[in-house]
Amino acid sequence: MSMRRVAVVGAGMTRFVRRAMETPKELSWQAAGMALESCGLTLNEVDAVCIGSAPDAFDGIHMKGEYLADGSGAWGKPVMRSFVGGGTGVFAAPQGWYHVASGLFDVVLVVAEEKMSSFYPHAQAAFLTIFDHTTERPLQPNLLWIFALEMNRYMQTYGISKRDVAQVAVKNKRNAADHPCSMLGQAEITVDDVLNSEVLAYPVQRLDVSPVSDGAAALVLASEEVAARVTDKPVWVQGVGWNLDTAYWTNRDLAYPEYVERAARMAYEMAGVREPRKEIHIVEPYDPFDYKELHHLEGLLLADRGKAPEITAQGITARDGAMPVCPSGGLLGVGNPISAAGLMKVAELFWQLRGEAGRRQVPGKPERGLAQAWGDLMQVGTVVILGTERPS
Amino acid sequence: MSTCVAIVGVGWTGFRPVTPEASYKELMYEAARRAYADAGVDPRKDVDTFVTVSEDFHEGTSIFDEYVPDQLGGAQRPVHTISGDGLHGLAAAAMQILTGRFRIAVVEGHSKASNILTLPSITAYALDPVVNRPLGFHPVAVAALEADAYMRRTGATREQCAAVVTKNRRNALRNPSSAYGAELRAEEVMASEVVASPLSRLEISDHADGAIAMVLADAKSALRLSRRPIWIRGIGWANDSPSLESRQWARAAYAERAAARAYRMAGMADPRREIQFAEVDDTFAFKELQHLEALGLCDSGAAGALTASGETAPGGRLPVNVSGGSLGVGDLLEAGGLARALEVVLQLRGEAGSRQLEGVSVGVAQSWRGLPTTSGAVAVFSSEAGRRES
Amino acid sequence: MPLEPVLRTDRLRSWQGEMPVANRYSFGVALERFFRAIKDEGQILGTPCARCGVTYVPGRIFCERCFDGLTEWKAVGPQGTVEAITLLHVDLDGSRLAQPRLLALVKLDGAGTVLLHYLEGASPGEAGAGLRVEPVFRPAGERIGSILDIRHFRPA
Amino acid sequence: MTERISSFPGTALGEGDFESGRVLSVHDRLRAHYSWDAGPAIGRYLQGLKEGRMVGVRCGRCERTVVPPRSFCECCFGPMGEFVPLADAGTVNTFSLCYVTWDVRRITDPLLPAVIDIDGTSPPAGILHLLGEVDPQEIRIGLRVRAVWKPSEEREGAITDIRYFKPLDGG
Repeated sequence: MSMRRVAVVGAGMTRFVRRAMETPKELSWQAAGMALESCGLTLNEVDAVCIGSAPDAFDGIHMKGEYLADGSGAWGKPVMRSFVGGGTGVFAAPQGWYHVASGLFDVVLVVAEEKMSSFYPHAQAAFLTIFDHTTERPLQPNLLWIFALEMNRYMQTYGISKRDVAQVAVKNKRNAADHPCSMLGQAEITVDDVLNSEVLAYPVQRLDVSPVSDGAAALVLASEEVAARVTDKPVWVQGVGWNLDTAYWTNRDLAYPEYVERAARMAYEMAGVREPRKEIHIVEPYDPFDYKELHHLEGLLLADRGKAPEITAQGITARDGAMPVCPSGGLLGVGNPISAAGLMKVAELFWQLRGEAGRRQVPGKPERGLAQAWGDLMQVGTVVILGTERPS
Repeated sequence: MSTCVAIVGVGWTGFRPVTPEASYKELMYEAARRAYADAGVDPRKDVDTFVTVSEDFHEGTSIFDEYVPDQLGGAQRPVHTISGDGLHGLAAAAMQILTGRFRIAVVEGHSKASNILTLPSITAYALDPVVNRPLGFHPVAVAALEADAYMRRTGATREQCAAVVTKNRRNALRNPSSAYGAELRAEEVMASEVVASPLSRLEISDHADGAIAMVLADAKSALRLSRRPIWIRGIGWANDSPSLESRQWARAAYAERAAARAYRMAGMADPRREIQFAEVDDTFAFKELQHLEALGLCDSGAAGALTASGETAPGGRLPVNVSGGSLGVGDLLEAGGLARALEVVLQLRGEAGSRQLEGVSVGVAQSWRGLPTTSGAVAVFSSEAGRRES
Repeated sequence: MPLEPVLRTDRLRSWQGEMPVANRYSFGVALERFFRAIKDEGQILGTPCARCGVTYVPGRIFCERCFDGLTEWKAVGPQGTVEAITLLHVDLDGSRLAQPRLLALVKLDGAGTVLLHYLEGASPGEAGAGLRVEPVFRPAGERIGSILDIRHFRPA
Repeated sequence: MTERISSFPGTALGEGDFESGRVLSVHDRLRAHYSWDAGPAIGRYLQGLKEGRMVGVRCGRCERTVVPPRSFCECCFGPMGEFVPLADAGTVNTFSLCYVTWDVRRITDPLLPAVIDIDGTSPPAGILHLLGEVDPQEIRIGLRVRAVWKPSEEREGAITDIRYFKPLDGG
């Protein structure tokens, strides 16, 4: 039985900023409206809406998906909000995919929004409540802990240095200098800048970390019939994958993200990708911290375990390298309004694969790209593979 | 693309006002274990995808998605959360199967409402922070205003709303899983303390704890796994405006739209003739009336009289909330829609015990996400596969 | 040697805690303009959508029905008509209010939507849909840009 | 598409815009209190902590002992209810020196969070806790540590009944 093909036909996003004037609804409308306009569709033609948004604590609204519904174009329409922590933004695309591929809908608007600045005084404090309320929260943990603990384990296991890791921050913040929505693009940043930045939680330093941000991003997904009508450059959803590991994160080996590998294998199988290192031309892995890009390249089977720093040092992951990684500038450079940042990565693939990425365009006409996000308690992998070739 | 989806296993805990002996994890584990045993599947091998429904502030945990996989058998498998009602989760699972990429899916919803000490304050945090929240009112006022608008438009009476309460609390006496079965008189309901006029205390569902899990399968797997698969013939969901300012106050527009979608998918031209019984949201007594009308199961404004005449009682022409509904079973937060669906499945399987309806083959379940939302879902179930074009 | 499980009610435990969530909300593009007008001019502004024929109050930057951007602002009210009403007896903590309060949905003249607010000066028995009402603003110097700059509505 | 768009929406504000009142804003605080039922597994864990010992749980089918305890085995999905005492010693699996508190205050003496694999678990299963009585520069992965308990009269059946873990003699 052949599956219903699903294409991305439009994308939009807001600037990512530290504090947005706009309400969460207004940000959503701006991104969603742009996505529709980009493919010449009207709200009337949208059959259903998928919302991705991370914890309610940030925007400060209980049942945030309901609140966001009108700004996301869901007035009178079927709407669902999916939620897998930091993995949400990329997952929104597979969620939209299954809406269309099920045959129930032809045009689905996918909207991801986050307004972290609404958490006052500082969004980081919201992360206390992601830990187990009885066995962990009394220790007053913060988000830096889990990143620092994972990064340390990863570096120690494979003998990776801080300098190796800092290259990623430099690459992405430089790439982001070419992104019109970026809040942290820095064309001149150096590895020493990263290594000399404030130590927050050894081994994590300030420039290893993506910033708290506000913003929204949106995609329009369509059935093959609609795609043929509205665009001559559809970008196809070739593969989707997601995987959730155990909640008992202290019982896992943090050196390797097995859940990312499982999610990637699910997506590769669907996309018919047998040799990902040859067949994936452009990668947007999740990079809220610089080491995460390395960790995820390994989990995605795009680098050997412990070897992602090497291919980074060799320039393979540079925008003009053999396998460009985070040509958008990633979360480290563009900003990290959690779910919006994830969906921004999928939008970047869309623009790159259509040759519309402007100054960020990677050379050589890429035909297939992969976006990935990660979240929960270092626990979930979400993957989408887009390509210019129509799936068989 | 697969053409049909069936429910092949259901599992649930009893629904109780409090459950001090178990954490949410044990509740979920119990429901899941029972569902897998019912379906004859091993979650570690046979299930392709898992869906849970939850809201962070109901759990007291940000990114509650983190804490769901282990007790469902879903660790290192595709699992995702929908911040919605159980019927939204059911739809998400069904859509995945309809893609043809998944054969067996699991959906889970639960309530640990007894663990939430400040629910009204939390519900109020769903209101617009600039336009509404500074007024500082208890969110039950939103339901009361809606009841006032609905009753004015339709002429539904307080007596008719009280009849919903007495019926559902009585029905719950025959449901061993329910928390609030009771024989009440309509006068008692109307004489109970006014919370926000026209709503009195006994017209408002009390919360209960519990968990529900369901196993869904594509047609081929369903026929292999189950002697009595229950088919999802149609499913729809929709929102009206979330804003208090621009929503429709006198009618449940979300339920009308969701029902239209579900009926269209089911190929139902005349739901009133084809649907034999209904499980609808009755978080507030008037909601049952409003929802029956939105589902097109009676004329607009006729649900009150229909109820008062006994036609929606178990022996009537259109039995409604034979389970006891939220008023009788307990308000289960995100699991509410699954509780409605559970009763439809049990009735269609002929496993509803002393409340079993005679000769039923088609039923409908409907949910509302509760205050202050305008979000709802509708699912039509049948014990016969039927056909589904498109 | 295995330990005794917890199978006695005197050993059951629950763990108490809270979600420490504090927020600061910017009003956004539309509500900034809306509440400035109340604060500075004592005016209630709406935004009509020409396509859908709905005037949103408070004004918005987009129409939820057609997604058009809304840029025209116009004054509505100040008088309006009650569409629904409730006498609320409970406070957010579940306690009974010492003095129950009337809350009403008010459709201001010229508006396509309603505003939820308190109603004072009407007896619960008489107040209901159809009642003509008007806003009672705080004195200009006390207004801060808030829905509470309208103290309440009262019979017109 | 991005090449065709010259300006993107989204208006950046500075903290000063709020403080000066140039833009309107409103504060609110969620009142969300809970009493989370512990259930049999975490209930047994808390009881053990009150008694001054670590408690794990064993899955006979998978021949696996883990901590914190749970009522189900996430590997085989069988029930787990065989609670076993564990040593209050273990090995640092990973650690950090954290100069920021949970509510984002800077501190000069770092907090020392660590994942500590508890002796007697299989495969190594750890818990999140803090290290203490140690020079931060001396901490390394593989360090052997032991729990430092509050006096029994101060223990309430909480993870904080262990003050922290400190290096075993000889580390």
